[in-house]
Amino acid sequence: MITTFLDIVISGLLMGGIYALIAVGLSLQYGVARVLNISHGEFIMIGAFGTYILYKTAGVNPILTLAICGPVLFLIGFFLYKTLFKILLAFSDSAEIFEGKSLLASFGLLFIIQNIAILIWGADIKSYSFLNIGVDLGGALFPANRMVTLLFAVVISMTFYLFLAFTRMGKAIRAAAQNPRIAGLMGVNINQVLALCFGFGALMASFAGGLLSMCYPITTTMGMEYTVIAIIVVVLGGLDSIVGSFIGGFLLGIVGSIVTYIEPGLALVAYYAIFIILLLVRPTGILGK
Amino acid sequence: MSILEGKGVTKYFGGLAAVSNVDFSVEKGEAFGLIGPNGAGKTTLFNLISAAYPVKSGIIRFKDKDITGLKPYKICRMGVARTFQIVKIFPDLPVFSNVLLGLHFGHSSGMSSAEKASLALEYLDFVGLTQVKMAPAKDLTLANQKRLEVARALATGPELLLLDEIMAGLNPTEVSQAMELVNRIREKGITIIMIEHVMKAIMNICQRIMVLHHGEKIAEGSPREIANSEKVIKVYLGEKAHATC
Amino acid sequence: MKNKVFTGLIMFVVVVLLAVGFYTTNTFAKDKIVVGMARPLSGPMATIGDSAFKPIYDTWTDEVNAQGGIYVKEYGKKLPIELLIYDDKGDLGTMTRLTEKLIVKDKVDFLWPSCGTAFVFAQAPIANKHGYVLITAEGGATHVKDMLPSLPYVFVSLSFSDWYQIPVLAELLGEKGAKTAYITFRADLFGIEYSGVAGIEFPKHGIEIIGLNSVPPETKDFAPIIKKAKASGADVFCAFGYPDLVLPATGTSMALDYNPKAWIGGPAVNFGFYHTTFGPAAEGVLGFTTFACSQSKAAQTLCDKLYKGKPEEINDWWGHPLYWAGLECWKQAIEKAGTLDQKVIREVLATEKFNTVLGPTWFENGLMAKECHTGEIGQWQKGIFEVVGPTKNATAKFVYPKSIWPAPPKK
Amino acid sequence: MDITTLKSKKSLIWWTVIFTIFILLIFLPFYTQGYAVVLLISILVYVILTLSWVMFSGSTGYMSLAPAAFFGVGIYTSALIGKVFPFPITVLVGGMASFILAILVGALTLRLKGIYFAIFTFGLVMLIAYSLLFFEIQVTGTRGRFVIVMDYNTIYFYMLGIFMLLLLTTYLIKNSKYGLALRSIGQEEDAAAHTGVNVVGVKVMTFAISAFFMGAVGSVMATKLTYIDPFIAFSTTYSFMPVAMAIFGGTGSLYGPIIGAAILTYLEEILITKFAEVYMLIFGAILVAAILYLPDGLVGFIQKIWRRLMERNHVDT
Repeated sequence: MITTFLDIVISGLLMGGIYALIAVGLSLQYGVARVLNISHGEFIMIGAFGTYILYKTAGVNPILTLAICGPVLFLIGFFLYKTLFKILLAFSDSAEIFEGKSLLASFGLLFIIQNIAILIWGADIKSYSFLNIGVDLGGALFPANRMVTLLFAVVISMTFYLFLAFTRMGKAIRAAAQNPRIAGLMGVNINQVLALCFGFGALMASFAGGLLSMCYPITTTMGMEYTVIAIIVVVLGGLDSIVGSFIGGFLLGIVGSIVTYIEPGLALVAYYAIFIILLLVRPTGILGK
Repeated sequence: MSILEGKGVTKYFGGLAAVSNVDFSVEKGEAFGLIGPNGAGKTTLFNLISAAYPVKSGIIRFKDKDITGLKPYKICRMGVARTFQIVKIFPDLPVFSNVLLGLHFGHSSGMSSAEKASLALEYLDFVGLTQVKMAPAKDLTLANQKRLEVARALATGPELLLLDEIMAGLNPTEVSQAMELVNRIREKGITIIMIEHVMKAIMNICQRIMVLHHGEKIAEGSPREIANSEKVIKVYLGEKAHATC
Repeated sequence: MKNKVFTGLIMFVVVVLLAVGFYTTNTFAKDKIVVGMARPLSGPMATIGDSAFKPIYDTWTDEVNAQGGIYVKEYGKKLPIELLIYDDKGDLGTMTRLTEKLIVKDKVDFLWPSCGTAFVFAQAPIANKHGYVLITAEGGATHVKDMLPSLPYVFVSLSFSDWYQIPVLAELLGEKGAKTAYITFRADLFGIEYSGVAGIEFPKHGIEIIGLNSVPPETKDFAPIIKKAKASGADVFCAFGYPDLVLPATGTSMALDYNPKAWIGGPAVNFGFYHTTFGPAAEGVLGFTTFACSQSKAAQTLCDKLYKGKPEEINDWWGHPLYWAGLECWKQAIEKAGTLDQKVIREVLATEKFNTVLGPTWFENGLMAKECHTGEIGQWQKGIFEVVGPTKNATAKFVYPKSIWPAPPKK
Repeated sequence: MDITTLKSKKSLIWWTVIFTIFILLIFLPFYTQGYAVVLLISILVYVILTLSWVMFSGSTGYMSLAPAAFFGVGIYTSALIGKVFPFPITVLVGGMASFILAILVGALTLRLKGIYFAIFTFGLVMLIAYSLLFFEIQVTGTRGRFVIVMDYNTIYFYMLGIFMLLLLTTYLIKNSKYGLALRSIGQEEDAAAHTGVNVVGVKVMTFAISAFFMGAVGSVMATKLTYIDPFIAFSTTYSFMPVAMAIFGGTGSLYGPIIGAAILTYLEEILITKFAEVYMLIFGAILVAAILYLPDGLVGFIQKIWRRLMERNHVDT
């Protein structure tokens, strides 16, 4: 009984890693740049397709692809902010108006990106198999590709966390997150920082997409599904906390795993129920201020 | 007869006591001053009286009725109106509508809309905003916005009016206009509690003054008593300053 | 300044688009057959539509038009087919509206089907109301059988659960001595129906269902389900769902070393991408099918037409031949009727037999007759999705128990 | 001539125009045949959803993504009881069910501010859809349901009726003291509360009234869908589209959302039929461009141009 329970919890943790990875980028984009990016899932989709195409056509190891797709998406995200969201910010009277408008603008982006992707890659299912083997952990088996994903989620986020904590740019980002006005006064080029954050968000999305494509079939229309997961996780953890994304991800993963074990039909109900209850009890999330 | 009474009023933010165990009593018809250094808990006390925040412990009574735990709009309708430290007008509504709102919702009397409209104009006239009655409120100067807040508060037909730094940020001319306005409000028989940093105003207008420091009441009395209280001077000028003089 | 230019530009685009809507009217002289479709070109259904009916109607239409079209006696000449395709966004409300538009406003000559079982349910009554023949593609359900008598204009091409598939599966497994089954199904019409029919058919052949659970769409974590199934020790594992369930369930089964004697998956196993995804590891997995290339000359010709020189991913061994046959029936019905009159064509479709890729093909009470089916259950064997049931159509012997998952190829 | 008579004369013209449009709309099915009515039904659905959305969200600033929830409740009500009760009762029940749901949701959640409220309402739609799915599968053993079919003219008249009622309600609210209270809440909620406005009460009530109309229109729409399941009924499209349409049209006036919804629905119709392959691309681009360059919506933009023209005329004379 206890081993079964442990087993379930660990597989929940593994799922949590994936969820966290999906959410980390969004948390960055919302936490600092105040864009609740509904097209986040589309960036994940692009990352996934980049990985798939390179693996299928050139046999590039999906993990290596992270280093290729990541920077490309970073640039796309960076310039999107520099053009679209910067203008929106300039035209918005208040932070709340900007949040509303940027949400809707990213909704429009979702349409545009998805359509382009369908034109290029078609709408059918793509899938490949990578590291579909079990790893024996004390008698119980766990899928290797999910373990790799969790590992990378932790490594990538740790790196990013250290970057935020110790580099000049990282400090500027944190300053901007806490108070954009004052950070601006202190000589931080605020628009540059916000654009960087948005770019990093897209980079994280690309990583998530690449790692996801090892475990799940991918389609050009899958974006919204992952955006929704990201929103749930980010809200659970606290909208502006990277560590929060992990806590939210693990919470969702473990609860999902337990519920799925008991009654799979209720898994998604459980996700939304925790999400809604948490919003009511603690709207700012577990780690939110 | 006391119109507002507080017993052991306490409020914590996080672990910090913003207002701690404060007793007070305001007589009907008087002007009651509330002073203290920044962060002393003055505005918090206003927020507790008007129920913007729930009280942690203690009791607040208005006209001998316990009003702790009531919703803000109920308290307003009972006859407690307020203004805000940082003005909170309705920026996109015309000045006139700002005041009209108070007449619509602050009262339970069955006035007709024509009566309400003419009353609104009266209040605008009272604070001197007739000229700009149709302008969006956000276009007013700060002094006028503060007047508008007063007019809106008056429109709810209060017996007790809480004025939170209505003179802050005004130039000397505007300050004396504001003082004159407060005096005229008192003449209407409305009890006033005012938070103010402009000492001249407080000393001239108020009959009694209460001093808060770190959320605690450290003194209460007539303006003269307060001006001569060592405790108060110490708080305002700091201990060193006191020692040197 | 830039601001104004852009604003002007948006206004211009909007106005032009609106004008386009007003002024282009669709008037067709009778030199072609206009076929209208509301298809999910975008949205969540696009995935299914893109790999199921679309490759068929594209290839088929090109082929027919290359021959000059369909001969209609009434006009004394061959009329080419012109497709008028609208995007229903995978939204049912939009689909019904567009169907209505195709019929009422565009006055298309014929209607081809929308995508998905729910969409069939919603579209069929509309087509029937207007007296338009509708041969469905993706979608079919036991429920539709009860509706068909009241929908004389609707013909269903796809095979489905109790229309031969599950009974054949149950019989195959029963014969080999399977005793227990664990079923996980997608929480939708498809899943309910297949698991429901399995609940009736399996016990008839001595197979007890010892585990049954539904999985809502967008479920991501299959490990707990596979672990439970493994613990149950069932002989047969069924995953009645779409690729988003079947593919991760397969991957998880492999990773968790879950080796039931039979592993059967819903629409996913029958596609080429299942094989390209798992490679040799797909060996022995069961799915639903209709044909294999080696079955007949006609089948081989169709395979060449559809799949030769194209990536293996696009292969679909279940739906494709049935949709193709449906279109062939439609064409032959027009030729036999010699007119574009729907009423006459309906009569022909309902009563006559046609010669298609499946051999002699006809509709019985609106359903493609069971006797026309050239296969129901398929199994991956050495890289080919062989027909293993019913036995009379089999291209290979049913292998039971399936071999255990091989270790994936080392890279 | 003094200002008030000028004003009443202007409003008289407006009323005449509105009245004429309605007369035209009422007789439309009798002088056109076929598709126009079908398209108008779709347009009316979005117009009603958008206008209802603006009634609450436009004035209070709470961005609700719940329309799909209320719309879906209406659709499901129709599927459940449509065969048993006379249709007007079904519509009423659909509206009331949404009304009650909105009161519950509103009382629980209207203290959430900004983006949290939007996210919550979005989560609500999904929670309802998945719970209903589970319930249908485990308890009733079905996923989809057939809805009674009605002819398009009847559907059209129901829609038109709901639309008129909604327009009237919106107009009355807007010009009553509650409209003033709503706007004050949208601009400075605290001050409104301390000026005697029962902030929670007004918000919840308005939320519920707007939900009533969404539910009612849902229960009529169901008959046009003929077949529904939880995901068809609770499709998030019906949450996002009204928001986009309202922003596109402009939330400042009564006709902004109507024009926004009508134009975008019609635009979508053209795109999915004439430019099906790139429908999303163009639609997305228009959406983004509108958000960027039409900050006050289409109507705000036209008003601005109009004002500028008037000023120029003024200078000329």
